[in-house]
Amino acid sequence: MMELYDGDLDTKEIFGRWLDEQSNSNYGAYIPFVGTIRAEDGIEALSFDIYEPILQKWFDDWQDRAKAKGAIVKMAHSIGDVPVHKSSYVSAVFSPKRRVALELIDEFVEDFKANAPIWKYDVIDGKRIYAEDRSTPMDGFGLLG
Amino acid sequence: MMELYDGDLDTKEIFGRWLDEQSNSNYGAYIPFVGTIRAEDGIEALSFDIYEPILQKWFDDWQDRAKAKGAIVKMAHSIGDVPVHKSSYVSAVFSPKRRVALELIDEFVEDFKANAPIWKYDVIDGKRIYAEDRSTPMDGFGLLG
Amino acid sequence: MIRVEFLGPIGKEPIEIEADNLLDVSNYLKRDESISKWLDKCAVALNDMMISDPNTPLKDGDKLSILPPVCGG
Amino acid sequence: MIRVEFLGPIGKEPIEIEADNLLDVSNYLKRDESISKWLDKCAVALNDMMISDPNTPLKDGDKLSILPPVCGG
Repeated sequence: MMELYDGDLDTKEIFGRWLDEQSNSNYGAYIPFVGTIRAEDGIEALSFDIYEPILQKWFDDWQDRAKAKGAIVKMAHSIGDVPVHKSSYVSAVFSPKRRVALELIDEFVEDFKANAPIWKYDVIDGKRIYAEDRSTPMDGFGLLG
Repeated sequence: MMELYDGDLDTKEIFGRWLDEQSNSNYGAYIPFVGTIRAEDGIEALSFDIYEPILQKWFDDWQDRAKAKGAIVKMAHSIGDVPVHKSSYVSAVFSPKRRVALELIDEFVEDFKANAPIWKYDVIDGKRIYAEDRSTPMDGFGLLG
Repeated sequence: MIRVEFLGPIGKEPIEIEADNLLDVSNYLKRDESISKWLDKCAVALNDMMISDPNTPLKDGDKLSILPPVCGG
Repeated sequence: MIRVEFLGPIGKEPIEIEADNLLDVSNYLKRDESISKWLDKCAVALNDMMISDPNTPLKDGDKLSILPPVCGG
């Protein structure tokens, strides 16, 4: 349900496989969100660290939240370097109904940005620089501060 | 930009082609919405009539609205019969930024449901029955009432 | 002459009528009960542009489209 | 002993310390400026569960993870 890959994602394969997996589940709405690395500030790639045990718990909690609304969520993310114009992140919602799907994909993606234990680095001239200015302290930060 | 097809949509082809078309456009977020026919109330298919001149104008207006936010929209829809568990509707937003994309796909899909000149019929025992109870009067209705 | 087209499930052939404004069209269409029952819920397009002003003027050769409640997707 | 792990960009090797509670851990970590500068912005997990209660008790063998600001996607 949660998929981690070394390097960039095969977005078409993921989209199609998730569609096929649910082809007889009678969901009326399928909304994937595809995140692609933008060329900006002279970067050649972004790079990602992931702490998988907590990401898995975060994702399992979301699967429970989705299930309570009759929906399911899916997620794929890259580990390590992803070049510009390639995709590092796909998440998706399947739901019987449109309104639930539209609200859930928004909440799921926003909470992912805020609370998934993933750290991003700019790759410039082969060097990995923590993207501190775009990073967000997780819920409950400062406990040891 | 707006694509109409006889019968059900080849969702994977559409997803992949739109992705490829924008592969160098430097959009960071791509959100498709895929609408699939649910098996319910004993229907074997849904069927659609479209009035293309006004749908094209509706879509062109949306393209302008998206452009003002640095984004683009795409849309594909079926004409005629689409069997249960097949897709009749794909729309999508590409945007540099996540927030714009998430808000735009919601507004775009909701306005589509309310104001795209498309009429839906249940197909039961080969007969086409107007889905009156799920249909919505368009903005400005009642002008001749 | 004004051409009036009935879209989607109304299932009527187009008609041509004399009319200077929407009130004339409304009065004409209300004579046919199989059409009049739709009118409360229908939107209207003039030459393929949606209109919302009941005082929109009509001229010879105009096309009016009658659009019943929609449900795409 | 409590094992403390520093995730992502903090770039420090794990350490093992004696501590009964988070205050002990905080006091210990603040001695190292290369760690203490992160603490205001870091969240904390105990045995891979996120915690938010500053009075959470610790016991021998526990693992604390220090999670700096995130940016997935």
